[in-house]
Order: sequence, then C-alpha cells, then structure tokens
Amino acid sequence: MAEEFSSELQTDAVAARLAAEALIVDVDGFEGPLDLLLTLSRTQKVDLRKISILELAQQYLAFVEKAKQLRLELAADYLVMAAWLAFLKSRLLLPPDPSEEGPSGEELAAHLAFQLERLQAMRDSAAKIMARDRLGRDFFARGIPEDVTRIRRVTYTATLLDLMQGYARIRTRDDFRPFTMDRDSVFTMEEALERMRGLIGYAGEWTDILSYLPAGWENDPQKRRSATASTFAASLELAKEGKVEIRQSESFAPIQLRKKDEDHA
Amino acid sequence: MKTMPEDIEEKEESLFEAPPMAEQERMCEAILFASAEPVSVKELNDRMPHGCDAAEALVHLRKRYEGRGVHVTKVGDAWAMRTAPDLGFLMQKEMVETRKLSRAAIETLAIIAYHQPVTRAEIEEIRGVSVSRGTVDQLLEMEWIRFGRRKMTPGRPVTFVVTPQFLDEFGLESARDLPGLKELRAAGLLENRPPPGSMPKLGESEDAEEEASEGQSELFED
Amino acid sequence: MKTMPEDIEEKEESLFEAPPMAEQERMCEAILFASAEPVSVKELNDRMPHGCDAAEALVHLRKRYEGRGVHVTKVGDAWAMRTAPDLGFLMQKEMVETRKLSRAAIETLAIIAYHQPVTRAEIEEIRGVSVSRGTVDQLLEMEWIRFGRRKMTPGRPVTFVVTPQFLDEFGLESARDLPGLKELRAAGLLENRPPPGSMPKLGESEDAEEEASEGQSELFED
Repeated sequence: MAEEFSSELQTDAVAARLAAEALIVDVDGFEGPLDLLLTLSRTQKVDLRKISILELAQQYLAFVEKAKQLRLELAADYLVMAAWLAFLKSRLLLPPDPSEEGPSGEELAAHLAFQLERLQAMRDSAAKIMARDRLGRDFFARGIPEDVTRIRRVTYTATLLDLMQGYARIRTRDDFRPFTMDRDSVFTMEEALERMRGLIGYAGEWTDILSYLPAGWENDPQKRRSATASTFAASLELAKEGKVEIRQSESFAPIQLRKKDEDHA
Repeated sequence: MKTMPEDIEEKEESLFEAPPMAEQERMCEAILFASAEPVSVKELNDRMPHGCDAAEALVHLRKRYEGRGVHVTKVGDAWAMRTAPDLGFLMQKEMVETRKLSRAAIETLAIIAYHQPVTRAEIEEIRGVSVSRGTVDQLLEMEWIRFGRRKMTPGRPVTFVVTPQFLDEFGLESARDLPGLKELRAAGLLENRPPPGSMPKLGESEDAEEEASEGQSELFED
Repeated sequence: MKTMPEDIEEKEESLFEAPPMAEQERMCEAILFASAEPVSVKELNDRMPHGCDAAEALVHLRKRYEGRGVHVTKVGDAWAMRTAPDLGFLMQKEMVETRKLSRAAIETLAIIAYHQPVTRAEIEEIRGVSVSRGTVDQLLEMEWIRFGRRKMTPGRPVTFVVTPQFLDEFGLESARDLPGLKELRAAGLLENRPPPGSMPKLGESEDAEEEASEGQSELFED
C-alpha cells in the first residue's frame, strides 16, 4: 500500500515537473507574473474563488527555482513577484505578530485572489466580445451609401450696436476731416478702395498688388508702408465683395490680384 | 417506408428544399442592401441557397417597399434599393454660416436708417466713399432696405428706406427709435463733441437741397 | 399699421406643421438607409423638416423592420440600418478582412470597455504587465478606443474609453450592453480595489500614478 502510494506520488511529481518544464520553456509566452500565476492556478483544478493562495505561492516559487536551475533568465518582475510570494507565504504560515504593521497575510492573499479572478474575468469577457457578430463579417452596412450634399447658406448679421458704431464712425470722420487731411503720409483704405475700384476693370491678368500703389508713394518708407497696407486692405475688401480674386503662392511671396470673371462668379 | 423511385427523388429534393418565400425575400433584401452595386437575378440566385427563386422574391420585396422611404428598383438587368425620389431633399445638409455684415454694408445701412429716404449720391456724400452696387444689392436682398419714392430733383433719383423687417430685426418700433447723436455720444461711441456749427448738414448733396423737411436730421440734434 | 400678432403666429405655425408620423418614419428610413455610418437623432432632426420627432419615428421604424433581412439598430446615441446577422452567410462578397488582434490588444480592449474611463496604470494593474505603446496605438488607430477626460487624481492621467465605432463593430447598443456586465459588477470584479499596503505594483510603468479608487464611469452607474 505504502509503496503504491509513494509511486503514485512519484508519478504526480514527475507530471508536475514535466508541466513546470513545459511552462518554463514557454516563459516568453507569459504576459507577466500575474498571467503565470493564473496559468499555475489551473493546475489546482478548483474554482478561482476557492484557490489556495498558499499552494499557488509554493507552485510559483517552485517554478522560479526550477527556472534558476535551468539557468533561464527571468525578467525582474517575475523575481519581484517571487520575493513577494515568499513573504506572503511566511505571513500565511506564521501566527500574526500583533506588533507588525500593515495588512495581514489573509488580506494580501485575498487581494491576489481578486486580481487573478479579475484577470480571468476580463479574458472571458474579451472572448465573449470577440465572439459577437461583427460588422463586415456577420452583419453589414449599406453597400452604396448616398452622399449627403452639403449646401452652404450664408446669412449675414449685424446688431443695433454695429449700426450705431458704424454711424458714429462716419460722423466722427466728418468731424475730424480737417485733421485727417494733415496726415499726409497716410494713405487711407477709403482712398485705396476708390483708387482700386477705378483700376480693377483693367486687371484681367494676375498683377502684383504693389503695382496699385499710387504714384509718388513707392519711395518714402513711411508712405510706402501706409499705401501698401491700405492697398492690401482694399484688395481684401474687393475680394470680399467678389470683385477680385487674390492669391499668394507662399508666405511673403508677392500677393497677386485679378478681376473676378463674372461668368465664373 | 415507400420505395418507389419517384418517392425517393422527392425525398432527395426535400433535402434541398428551398427556404420559405418570406425567408427568400429577407435574403434578397439583405443582399440588395449590402451590395455595393445593383445585383442581377442570376447573381441573387447564385448567392441564395439552392432552390430559391429570386425573381419571385423580388416581386414580393418590391411590393413591400411600395410607398416606403426606400424603393426596390430595376437598374438595367439588375436590382437595387434606392431612397425614394421624393425624399431627395433629405440627402442634403444645409450648413448655415453666419457672417458679420461688412463694414461698408453696416455704414450704408446706418446711413439709410438715419437719413431715410436717402439717395445713393447722398449716401456716398456722407460716407465719403462710393457705395458699391454689391453692398446695396446685398441689403436689398436681405430685405433690410427697399426702394423709397423717387426724389423730385433733377434726374429723379431713387431713394432707399429701411423695411419693417429691418425694424423687427433690430428691435425698433420705427426708425425714429434709433439712438440720436446725443445718445451715441453718451454711450461713448462719439468720443468728441464736435465744435458747434461744424455739423455738416445731413443729406447735403447736389440733388438733395429741397429735401430738408423730409430728412430726419432734427431727430438727431436734440 | 396694426398687426395682429396672434393671427400671424397661428398662420406661421400651421405653415411649419410637422409631417404625419408615417411620413416622418419614411424620412428616417431614407436617411438611415442612405448612410453607411450611424446617424444621430440630432442629425436626423436637423435634416428632417421643422417639428419632426425622429426619436418617435425611429421607434416605429425599428418595429417595422423586426424580423426583416435588414434591421434598424441603435449604436450609442445614433441609429443605423444593418443586415440581419443570421444572413451573414449570403455576404461572402461583401466580407471585409478583419485585422487580427494580438491577445494583449484584445484584453486591453476588453478592460477599457468594462472599466472605462480607465487609465493606463489601471489597465496595467489589471493585466499585471505594462501596456505597450503599440497596443494602445493600434486600438486608437482602429478608432475602437479614444482618450476620455483626465482623472482628477495626482498627475491628472488621461483615460481611455471605447468609441461608437467599437459599439457599431460589435453590434452593441451601448457600453451597458457588454456581455456579462451585470454579473461582473455584482461579483465586484469591476471595482477599483486598491492593493493592500505592501503588494507589489504589477505592470507599473514609469507614468503610472497613484490612482484613487474612483469606481466606474457614470456609464455604468445607472
């Protein structure tokens, strides 16, 4: 009887060793110590909720020991887990020391069991998701979707305040007309607009907007700056009105302008 | 049980019995829906289980979709599902873009509101720049201004006035409710009090001399 | 000029009266049918005439398509028409090659779906290994996950949540319909249980932060 028992034990041990070796050979296939623990826990053949963490810790430590014998390099986190499990094992085996701080061995074991159960649950759930009917495999969307044409409608708004400000602006301008006349090196946008309105009828080809600067304003830097700015602003205004098109090939390149073709407007 | 050859044949046929017509209809429906192009009856039959009659299923399917938002239609030799033509308007998405009215348009509108009825020449006189046709057209199109009666001056120029829509939009009972210069000044919109007597006469232009009584200038000088 | 506001209002209202529900149903049908992507109730209402109630029309429409070859399905806040899953065998031609996902990617996806919004550190804590950048990038690229709002914990780590595309891909009405969600919650497996004192931090990555146990997203707190 005893012999039979011991031989049974021996076969068990051999089987366990073979299993452990198989695991070790496949150690790269594990996704971290928790994954390894989960795999080891299956050898206990019990519900994860009834798993013996103490036994699992021993299995894990045996596994790491075996890996060392085989001179397999284990990643650091496997060793950290081994050290921790050894600590957990001692806590579980020794009677609690009331002077010791921190969570009890049972609490730590319970949490590890929770983690294993949670990981298993997520794996099962992932499998359930992947087993669902899939779009493009089991069910399908419309094969000839119809385009939705986007219609752009522009509405313009203005407020009473805009109106009042606009009016005030005009009246203020009237009041100070004598002063603005003094600023002889300032070419106003209104002036530029007026000048350009007369000229754009002839601007069939792309032309540098600088060619629209009034005569006598190109040389003095201050005058040139003012005239350039107002001519540019006037060009934008004309573009906004749909009278001209503006283009610029890149930053700082000459800005060009031409009359907008009525037919294409 | 029965061993007659015809019977056996019948049994074998029943092994391949076609699905009920309602099921065949569902199949046609799904294939037509998901297919990237119209599908011929032959292809439908090829794709559906043995013994199906796509042509008949299509008749039922077409009938089922009569009057619905989607129709089953024949495209050449093939069949397709299409949205009902009368619902084409739903296949457009209108994107309303709100833009601020241009400064030129606001100023023109303000002048018309404050000085109506006012001619184009008067507007240009007040703004100090010519008024583009586009600006006036835009305001006309928005129905914020309309043509008023012609002036009894040489050339009988048309005038512009604001519309009830404009008053409604800006929350005004009448153009007389527009804040006067005094209020504009009080609101800080007119920073400097002009020297007395320097106010240009409103609506002053070559063709507006006789219109003094019609202008609203007195409204703004109190 | 006296206007009669009530009169006008009444007239205007009748001009904009919503089409009958049967017509609204047709409209929803046409719009959903024409689109390969789910369409939100808001967009349906925007595209349908003034006064329509897409939400109600959809209820009728969904019922009408019950048991048909094409179904009306809800995907998050949006709706779509999809062929019945039992007819997938007819669609070999339309089948698209599904990308093979690694085990790590599948697990990460599941963890995000069940625990959202979830930080990278939390995913790592659950899987017990660090999450590779490639895995997250792949899921982001497939548009099955996206960044959620940051957690109000030290370091304000970003969170991940699943997208409507994920729901669409797996035929889920909402994240609440994830398989076994109720059971997992009842078993306490979706709780963010902090490890007791001296547990080793599993899969801790350099950017892992101390996560307060905030519990699950409001998505699951119905």
